[in-house]
Amino acid sequence: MAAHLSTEEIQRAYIKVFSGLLILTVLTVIAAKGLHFPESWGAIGHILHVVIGLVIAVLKAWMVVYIFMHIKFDNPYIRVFIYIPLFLFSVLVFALTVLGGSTL
Amino acid sequence: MSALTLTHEPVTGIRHGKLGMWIFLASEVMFFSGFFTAFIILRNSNLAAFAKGATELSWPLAALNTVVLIGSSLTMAMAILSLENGKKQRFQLFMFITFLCACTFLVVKYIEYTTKFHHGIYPSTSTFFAMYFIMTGFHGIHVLGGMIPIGWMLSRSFSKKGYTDYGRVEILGLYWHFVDLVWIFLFPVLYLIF
Amino acid sequence: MFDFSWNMLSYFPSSVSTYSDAHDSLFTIVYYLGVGIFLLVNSILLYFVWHYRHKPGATSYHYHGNNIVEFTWTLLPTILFAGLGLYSDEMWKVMKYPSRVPTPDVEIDVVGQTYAWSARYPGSDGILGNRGAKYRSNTNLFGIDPSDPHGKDDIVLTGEFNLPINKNVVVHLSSVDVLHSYFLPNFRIKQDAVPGAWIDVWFNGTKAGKYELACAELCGGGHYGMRGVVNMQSESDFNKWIDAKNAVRKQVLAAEAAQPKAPEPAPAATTAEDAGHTEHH
Amino acid sequence: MEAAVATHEHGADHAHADAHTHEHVHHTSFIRHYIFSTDHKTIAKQFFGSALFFLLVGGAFALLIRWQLAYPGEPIPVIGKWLPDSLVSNGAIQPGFYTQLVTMHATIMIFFVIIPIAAGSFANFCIPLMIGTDDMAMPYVNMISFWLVPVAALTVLAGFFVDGGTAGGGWTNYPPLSATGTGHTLWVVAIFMVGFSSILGGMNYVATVLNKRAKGMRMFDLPLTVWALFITAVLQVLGTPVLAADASLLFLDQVFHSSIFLPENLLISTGNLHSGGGQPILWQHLFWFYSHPAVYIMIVPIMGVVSDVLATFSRKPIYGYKAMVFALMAIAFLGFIVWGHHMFISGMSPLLGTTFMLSTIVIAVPSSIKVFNWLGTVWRGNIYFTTPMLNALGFIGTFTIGGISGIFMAVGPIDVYITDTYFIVAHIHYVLFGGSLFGIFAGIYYWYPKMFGKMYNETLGKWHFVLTFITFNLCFFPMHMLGVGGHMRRIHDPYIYDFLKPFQPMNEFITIFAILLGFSQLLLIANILWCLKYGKVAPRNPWKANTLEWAAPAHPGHGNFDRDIIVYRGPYEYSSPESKKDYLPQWIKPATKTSEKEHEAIAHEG
Ligand code: HEA
Ligand code: HEA
Ligand code: CUA
Ligand SMILES: [Cu+2]
Repeated sequence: MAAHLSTEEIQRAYIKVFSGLLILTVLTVIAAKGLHFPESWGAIGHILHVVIGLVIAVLKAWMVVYIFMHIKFDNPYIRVFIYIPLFLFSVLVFALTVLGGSTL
Repeated sequence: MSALTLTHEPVTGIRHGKLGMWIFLASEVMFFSGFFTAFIILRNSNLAAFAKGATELSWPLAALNTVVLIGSSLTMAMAILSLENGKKQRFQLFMFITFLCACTFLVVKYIEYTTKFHHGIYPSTSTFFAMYFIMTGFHGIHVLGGMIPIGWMLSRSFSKKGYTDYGRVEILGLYWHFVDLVWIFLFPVLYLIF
Repeated sequence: MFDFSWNMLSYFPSSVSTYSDAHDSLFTIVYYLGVGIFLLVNSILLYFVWHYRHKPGATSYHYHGNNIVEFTWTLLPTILFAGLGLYSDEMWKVMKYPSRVPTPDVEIDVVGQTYAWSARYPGSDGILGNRGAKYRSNTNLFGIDPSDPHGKDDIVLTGEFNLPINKNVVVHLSSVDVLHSYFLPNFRIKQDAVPGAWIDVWFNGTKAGKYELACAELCGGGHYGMRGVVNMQSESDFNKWIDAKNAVRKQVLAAEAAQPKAPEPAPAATTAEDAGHTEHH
Repeated sequence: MEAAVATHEHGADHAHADAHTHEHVHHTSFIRHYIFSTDHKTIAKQFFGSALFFLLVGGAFALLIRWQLAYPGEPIPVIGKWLPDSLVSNGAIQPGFYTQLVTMHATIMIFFVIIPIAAGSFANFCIPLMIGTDDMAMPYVNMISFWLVPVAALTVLAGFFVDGGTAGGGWTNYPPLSATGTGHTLWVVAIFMVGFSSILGGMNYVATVLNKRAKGMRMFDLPLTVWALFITAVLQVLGTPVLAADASLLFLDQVFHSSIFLPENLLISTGNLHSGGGQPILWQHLFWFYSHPAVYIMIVPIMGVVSDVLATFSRKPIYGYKAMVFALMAIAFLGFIVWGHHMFISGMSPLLGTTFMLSTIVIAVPSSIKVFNWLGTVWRGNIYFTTPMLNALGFIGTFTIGGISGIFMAVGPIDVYITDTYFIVAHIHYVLFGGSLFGIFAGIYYWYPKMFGKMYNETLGKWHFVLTFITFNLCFFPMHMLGVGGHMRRIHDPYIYDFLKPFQPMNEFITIFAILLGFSQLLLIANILWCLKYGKVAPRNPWKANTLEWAAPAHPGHGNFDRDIIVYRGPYEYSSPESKKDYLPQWIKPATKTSEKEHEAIAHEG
């Protein structure tokens, strides 16, 4: 695969992703454990924590999929196997949280 | 009659096994989607219990495991690359590290679980722990499931014939990265966010 | 062999609430729509099948279809169905949206327990006492908060309940164990009783009489037998009935007060009615 | 389990390398050939055989149910006195046993009959043959997919022998009721296994259709059966894992006393073991997120089969082929966003109710498109009334009834009244028996010659259809009336309710025809078994059909084809002016002298 890239280039990409993943892991831990929002922010502080945690996770996941799993180099066709389940997952979550509210 | 050409190149250009693995991974995403949905719903109705549960987990252990899995993903990717380039020893080395990482992950998981049990924490303790045990449990089963072919390929590569089936290793790699990916979400969701 | 009618509408149990009338007319619309479509589609099918049956020497028409036709028979049902959906949504809203629940004239709690229905009336103070799952026990199905004075005079009944007609009755529905479903066929009302949740059901009865209450959600072997009766009475009859119940309840409370207090605070609603209901199953 | 996938499927790539020459002699053992075979046709037959067997078992349970409803409290004839006292009292069905029968009836019919035969047998048999290839993309995965089914069936039926009996919560098994009891645990485990089997099957079908089409075959050259099976496979792959997750969560509640579906302080036996905080309705959401698509898993393949049968025996191209494909896709897509119509009375948010009501009503549109296009297909045809054709026509009639009763239920306010009554039971059987099973009969007769190399008996087949069609309607149509009358489902003895007492004679009527319906199925079994041995030897293309399976030898062996397959046209060129015959198969070269000759030759080949 990825015939247009030399082995060295791919290796460099791998190492970059690996370091990126490590850095993001450290960041997410710092954000969760070290970052305190003022009490007065109330629920917003809590929501920010959730958002930061998830955004970092999505970033990391994207790096894994894009480089390690070769989505970047491979047949673009393969992307549907990622998009469709993600879409269905969001339908489920949207229905049960936004529309469902507290009663489901 | 001469040989038939019913078996030709895959129409999509993606080998059957690899295509199959991607379809399987789509299915796996839905499987974990079920758990994540349940997690979100239960969390929204029991914020307090979930916050309390998360503080009782050991995030340093989980962070360690995150690093271990990320590392194993790298070594797996490198192993595939090495095999593609015919570098047998590098392949063996990287596969071995991957295997080792998987073992480490499971040992850490084992320590985590047993400490929980010692503190009297079981799935019945709260919905948070129910979700914790089932999500990490299924993830652990996936790790274990991945170790079997990793170990098998590794041992085969030491045999006389060696192991050269690049295609299979690539498929295994996809699976392995997916296992890593699930953990990337489990880590913040279970241990960090509350 | 038995009374049979092709007209499905003739099988409805008698209609005794404001809803059941609305329900039956909506059903009638869908029914005639459905029957019409069925007859249309199937008579066309039968005609084609018979008319174009194989005859010696016959050939068929090589034709792949027509996009304008496809478009038409996609659009027409879409309009029809979207119309039906939007039209019925109004009734759905009236039935289900909490914002559309009318101000109650009578308010009761109902819980299902394998395999019986129990109801709680507000008592002489007209207020239902607070309740919480943590107070729930076999002798206090509703989980009445023992520290709430409003709960003391509440009346708990099992199996048969009286309610007034021409009043907005709001039922707060729940269950203490598994799912049940509160089904009043004559009222066209059905709502699952979900443990851990209190769900509002409301209706306005129009005819006095005794109507059967059924459980419509499988709740175990005895599910079939989880029967109750709702006795719809005129307002004055109902008031007489509830006054009598309140009087009995007052006596019981007075007798309890006269006795020395038990050492630990027992659940308040351990009443004659409650005891009566435990032996029911 | 994933390990199995990872290691086996690539092996599959090589497995076919040695299979593509026909002269290649196979020294496979009996076990490899008939039991753990990886040949798609053998696996199809295995699915077929086990599904027929379970049809009898599930049908026998149905007859017990019917007996109880018609004659409550009376001993079951013949077998009543042999059953243990835990199930019967004085030979009459006990309430707990009744709910177990209902549960097992539906579980078997859905998970061990319809899904295995539609998405197992037909998919396995038709996909490789109809796309002109030698086998599935991943034959080993395919084999595992079959063998999980009997194991799962044994697991769930083992429930009858454990303490407390087998699962008794209906096939939907809503917690908290299903959160206790060994029987429920076995049910959950079995569901997980059939689910896994379904996923593995689906993976294979998707990969095969995408990757292994014959030369020249574009996606829009696929017969509708293959399209339908492909779309079904997508549903299997994406829907089933959610059920698996749901089942795992319930398993945790049952075995590890967690409380994912259990709220605080319930007055049930596990009350003191769990902590509370769970959501009973969550189970229903996840369950129906799978199980609504699952009902389409059971009907979509059938829609494909019926399309092919109609085109073949009307000697006419499918009317609106592309519209049919897009309608299938729309059904599959919408199928994922309507699950809540099973939950109108569950207490879910009313806003969700509105959403589900609208989306459900809209899902009737693609179904309407299909029905209209079928009408368009028979219009100006040249119709031959063979047994498959009769069953396909019967399908259209009964499916419209079932579909239209679906519209009643899709309207939320109406569903509030008719849900959990016999109206639903009528709907279920009109779509599943009247729909799926009639379509399956059509498919069985249609492909019988290719599957077994023999012709079925046409007279017997027609008798089977006529008897089944009549008794089916007399059995299930009155159930609509029961439902409108308020007759609840899943009740052991309706007659303790005053308002249901008058329905006893109708229930008796239904039961009589249920028994007749059941015994009519023996004609099918007899036909299949008898003709296996004594049937006429089938020609290569008995129906003079266009699709690729008919290019294969009459009873294809390993590797399927004895000629190279190149596809020149769509699957429905019947009565084309291009050809002198009224059909023009996909594999025949565009009109030349030799291709005419080949066409001629195949038509008469034995
Ligand atoms: C093969 C299986 C199958 C199929 C295809 C369907 C198809 C449909 N089903 Fe059904 N359904 C089940 C199997 C199936 N169902 C089962 C097993 C249950 C019960 C589960 C349980 O609780 O145990 C159930 C329950 C069920 C419910 C829940 C009832 C309840 O429990 O309260 C609802 C509610 O909306 C519903 C709706 C529909 C609709 C709208 C369709 C539509 O897809 C139908 C579309 C078809 C048509 C509309 C007919 C054809 C079209 C025409 C003739 C054209 C002209 C028509 C018009 C212009 C109207 N179904
Ligand atoms: C494809 C699916 C399918 C099929 C084919 C059937 C077929 C039949 N079903 Fe079933 N049914 C369901 C799916 C199906 N059902 C589902 C999903 C439910 C809901 C369950 C729930 O509520 O959870 C249900 C529920 C259900 C009920 C409601 C029970 C209740 O709610 O209390 C009833 C009652 O009459 C019933 C009857 C029948 C009958 C008479 C048949 C007949 O067609 C059967 C005909 C018989 C045979 C085809 C077999 C032939 C057998 C013999 C000849 C006997 C001799 C053989 C031996 C002894 C081995 N079914
Ligand atoms: Cu209570 Cu059924
Ligand atoms: Cu549905």
